[in-house]
Amino acid sequence: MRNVSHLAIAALTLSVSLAGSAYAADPVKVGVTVTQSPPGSVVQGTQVKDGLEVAAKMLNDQGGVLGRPIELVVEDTQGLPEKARAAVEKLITRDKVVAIVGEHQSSNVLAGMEVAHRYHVPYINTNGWADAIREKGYPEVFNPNNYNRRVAMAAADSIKKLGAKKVVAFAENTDYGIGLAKGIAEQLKAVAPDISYRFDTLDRAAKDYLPAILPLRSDPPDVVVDIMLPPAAYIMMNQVYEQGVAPATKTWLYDASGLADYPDFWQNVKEAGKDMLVFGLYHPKMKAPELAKTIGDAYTKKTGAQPSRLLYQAADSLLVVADAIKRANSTEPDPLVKALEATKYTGTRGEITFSTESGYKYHQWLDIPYVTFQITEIGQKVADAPLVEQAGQPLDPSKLARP
Amino acid sequence: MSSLLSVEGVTKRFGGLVAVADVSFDIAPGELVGLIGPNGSGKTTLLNIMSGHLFADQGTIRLDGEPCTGFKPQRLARRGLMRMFQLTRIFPRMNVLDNLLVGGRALGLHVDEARERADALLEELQIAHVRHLDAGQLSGGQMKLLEFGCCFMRTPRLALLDEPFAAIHPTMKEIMSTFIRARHAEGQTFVLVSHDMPVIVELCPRSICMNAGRVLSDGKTSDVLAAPAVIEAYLGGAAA
Amino acid sequence: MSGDIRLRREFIATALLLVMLALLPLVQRDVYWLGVLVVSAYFAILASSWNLLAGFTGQFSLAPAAFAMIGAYGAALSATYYSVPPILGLIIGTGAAGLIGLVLGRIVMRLKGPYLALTTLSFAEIARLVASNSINITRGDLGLPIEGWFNDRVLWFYVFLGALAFVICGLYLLLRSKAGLFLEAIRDDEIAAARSGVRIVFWKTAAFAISSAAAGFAGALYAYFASLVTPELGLVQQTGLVVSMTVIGGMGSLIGPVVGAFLVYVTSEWLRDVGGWQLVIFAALVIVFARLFRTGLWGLVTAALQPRRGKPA
Amino acid sequence: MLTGALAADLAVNGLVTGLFYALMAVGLALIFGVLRIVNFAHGEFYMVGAYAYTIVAARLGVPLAVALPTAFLFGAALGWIVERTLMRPLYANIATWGLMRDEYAVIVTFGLSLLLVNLVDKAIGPYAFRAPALVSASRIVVGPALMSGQKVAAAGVTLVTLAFIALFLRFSYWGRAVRAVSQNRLGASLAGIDATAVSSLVFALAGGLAALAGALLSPIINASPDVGAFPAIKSYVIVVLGGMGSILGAFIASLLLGLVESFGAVLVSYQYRDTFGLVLLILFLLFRPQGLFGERGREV
Repeated sequence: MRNVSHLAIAALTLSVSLAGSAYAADPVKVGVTVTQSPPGSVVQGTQVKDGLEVAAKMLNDQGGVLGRPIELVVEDTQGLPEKARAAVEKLITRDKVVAIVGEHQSSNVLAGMEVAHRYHVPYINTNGWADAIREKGYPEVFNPNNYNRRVAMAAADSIKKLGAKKVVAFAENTDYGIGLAKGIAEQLKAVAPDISYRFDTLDRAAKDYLPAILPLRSDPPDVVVDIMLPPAAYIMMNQVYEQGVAPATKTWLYDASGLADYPDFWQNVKEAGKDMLVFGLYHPKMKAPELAKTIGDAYTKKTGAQPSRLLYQAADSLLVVADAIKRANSTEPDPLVKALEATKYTGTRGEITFSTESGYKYHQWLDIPYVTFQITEIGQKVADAPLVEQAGQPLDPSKLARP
Repeated sequence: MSSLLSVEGVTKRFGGLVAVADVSFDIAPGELVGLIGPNGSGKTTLLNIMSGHLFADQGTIRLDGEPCTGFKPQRLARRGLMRMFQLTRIFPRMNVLDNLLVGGRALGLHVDEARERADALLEELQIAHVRHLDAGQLSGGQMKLLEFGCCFMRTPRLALLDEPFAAIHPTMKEIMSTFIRARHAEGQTFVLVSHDMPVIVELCPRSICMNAGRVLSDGKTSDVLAAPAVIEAYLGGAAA
Repeated sequence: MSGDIRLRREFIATALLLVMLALLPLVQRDVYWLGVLVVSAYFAILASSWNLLAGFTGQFSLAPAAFAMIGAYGAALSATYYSVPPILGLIIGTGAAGLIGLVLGRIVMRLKGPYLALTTLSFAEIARLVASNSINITRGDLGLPIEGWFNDRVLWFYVFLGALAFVICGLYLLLRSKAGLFLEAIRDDEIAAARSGVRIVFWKTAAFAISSAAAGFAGALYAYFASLVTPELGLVQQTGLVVSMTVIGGMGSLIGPVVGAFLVYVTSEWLRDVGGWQLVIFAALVIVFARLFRTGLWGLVTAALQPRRGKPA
Repeated sequence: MLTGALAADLAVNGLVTGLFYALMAVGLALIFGVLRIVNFAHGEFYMVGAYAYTIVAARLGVPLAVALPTAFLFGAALGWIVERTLMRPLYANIATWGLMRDEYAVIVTFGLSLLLVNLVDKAIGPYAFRAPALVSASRIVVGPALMSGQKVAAAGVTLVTLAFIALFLRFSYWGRAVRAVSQNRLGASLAGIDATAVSSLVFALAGGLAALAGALLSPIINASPDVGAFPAIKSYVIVVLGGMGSILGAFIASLLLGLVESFGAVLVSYQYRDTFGLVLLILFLLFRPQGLFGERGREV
């Protein structure tokens, strides 16, 4: 059973005096930690993995970096911090990778970046939203992706625009979930102190959230906020709908986790997804650089699936590393980290730069674009979902469709 | 009073059934008392009460005049009251020697002391040749001898033997009775439960006969066996 | 052969095994494999401590992993909230596990077989659920990170090996004393043991507490090694692994659990690269051994060493 | 904060959950009654059922009406094999064993659980499978409560199955044989009942029921190798509460546990809801080992 064998690698979650830096050998090895099996989100992991492979192929077709091909070494984390931490240790000590990319769960980033920091190996956080990751201030860690504070602001503004009085959030019991739930609380206090807001922490391994949901039946809130990832999020949504809580005429369902563009979204939810408001980091109607189309097409060709935010985040993570290696003309940690800090690279979602301000802004690409859209039909493609908030503009309630 | 163990008005009920009814008797140091009676007459129940495996509903048991009713078996054992069960109880996964050592060490003998004692017993009971076998591998008779020996690792004040001779080879029976005779000569006190009348007659100067939980007769073995009530009981028992 | 001769032989064999292990770093200094050996040692301690209960006292507990987890959290929590030094953390972790073990042992005193197994299993699950759901204190499944003690992997290897040796010696001294005699007697027949004057309550509870403390010690040590403590340490599957190792190595023998632990663990790491069917294989082995060779590998070895005296299998 | 509406909701949902528990627990109780052992691989029967249903229905596209019985048969076959190969020694003379009876039972069933979990993990993979729902309706009104159609359908099947089992045990020859053996194995075999065959039957039945439970819930829980662990633990609790070996006791205890968890999660603590049952188990084993209804005492 996995939980047992994982202990072995968990054993390696310790810094070691020997083998300080991963010294390079043909080809350039880049370590990847993604979720390939439960309880973590396999769907996320697969999207990220595909995205990285697409980007790697593109780079290698263009001759790789420093004339050497890029090789991805992939480790499964099951979405478990202990395994993520172990995986990073294994990648660095055993496979001697020059950088780590791909992690898509905050808790795993927090565990894995510790190791990377100890070995002083660059760590590109592909989809860890928790502000704590930035606040650690590790020079090796870079974040070309979304961060909780930004979602919190967006969510708070939207909730305010929706004119809600009572808001309940369901957050998964992870750094991401709890962090974002608290973040929204702070933002709401700032922008709309009169809104009553509370959040329940749900175990993402559980199958039955009714005990948390049933009490809402008697007095439903105006907005239910989802701060969970699949598959737990789907179960929660279905039960929230099944109990007639949301989406309902009285109650909006606001998704703060970007659920809608998961390929298995409609396999798992039906009516439960209709009329849902989605905080989106990607929407085909967003304007994007040329590279996005190239990568997107390659991805669709490879997987048959539509492009998604994770695809682009994954691709950018690797492209940023490649770009830094080229500029540094080396794969050694120190020059690499320097080069990364100086990044000014137009990836698939815009020009990526990393702030050096401390706090949640540290090594963060501050202005990643986002939108808000509403699912108006069961089985609707994201592309067809109407935008109710353009990137950089406030949410427009007139565009909303009441359930 | 000079009695080693005294049973005073002991009564034990199981639901409706009265297994032991107001039984009283004394056992003086150095006595060898036979406890007889037809099946279901309450002998074993009484023994269980005396050895602390059962608690009496009424009455008291005294050891050296001190009440010890409600004492746990291990506590009575430490007071020198040793019990041999009718259904053999030994430690099957331990070798014969260790089986004996348990008793000795538990009752505070030093290792070497216990060893010597055990060796002596093994010789005397003629099971020295299997000393290193696991007890579980012994024959039924050997097991009985082993349990018998366990009771004498530390000279008990009083040994309660429940059917030691049941269903074993005559030679082993002989070994035990010789042992008992010898110890009795040295002043060791016994209570011996048995259906084997000849052995009782041969070994026990005094006998107590029970029936239906009551003491029918208590006295010189020959007199007890001659008592009409006793004969009646046995015939009745046989008839039933 | 007499019990204590057998025990002495097992002890010498174990000592030799540990010495051989101690020489390993001369040939293998790869951090990865040193890590594997460290975890093997961790499991060897767990298996040995569990063997004291199941193998020698006949108390079939299903909570060893839980006690390791308790030990680990004892260390991690005291380090996080009171920033105690590692040595003290070790003592706290061990003590916590031992104390809880004492209480639980006293409670389940009278339970046997399936009843004991169920009670200890439930206790283990409760402990794990509490650890993973008390998010505000333990950070739940995310795990509680603590400062590693030191980083030198070779040093860690020797620390764990030393800990294992310490536990083995302790067990040896315990078992060769009259305690060993009494525990085995209790295992075989409680009533007969009582008849012989053995203090049942005292010895059974003591065995439970000691075994729990040893497991907690291993867990606390592991906490400082892995520097991340998660409720997964207490998973029932972890107990499953401990049981497997003991059964395969040989229950009721001093060396069996140690052999089992290193064998099962190192091989499974080694097989990892070729498909990772190792756990299937070992689970199957457990059943085969329980069904056919109840004295485990060590039993087979000793049987082979002296064919004329067929030991009970 | 417990309004009438909420109470009704909790009651209905608790009872339904209890029904599912019962499907698992009854089998475990049967096994304990006949063999006096706890099957620590019971959860894996459940897991196997979930996979059997998912694969047969989703992969092979077989109609659900066929897929459900298939799952049952799968579990039954597995149970039968297990009894034949691993449980037989339990009736053999065990005096000379290096391992005693109880230890053997625990180790073997425990090992079996590890084996099955890892076998499936390797052979099929760790991914969670989604099974097709019995009915598509995602919201149905059940008295005061709302429920997903899948849940209602599963509950229906469960009720029918349990009723059938009850009748079987009550009236059929083999049913009576099972009851006879669990009351007194020796006596029963003296009366000419084939105790060994009864043991096989009971294991097959238990395996089938657990597998059916897994199949019925797989659309909700998604089959994965370790999916059995949880329901297994619940059924241990239930079997103890109901009185080890008592079937009726197990059934009532199931409903009870369902209610306790449903109400406890809202009134006492959502976080610790899964510990309630376990605490009950320990308390019962210590203070009322014969359970709510059982007459048999703890083996001391």
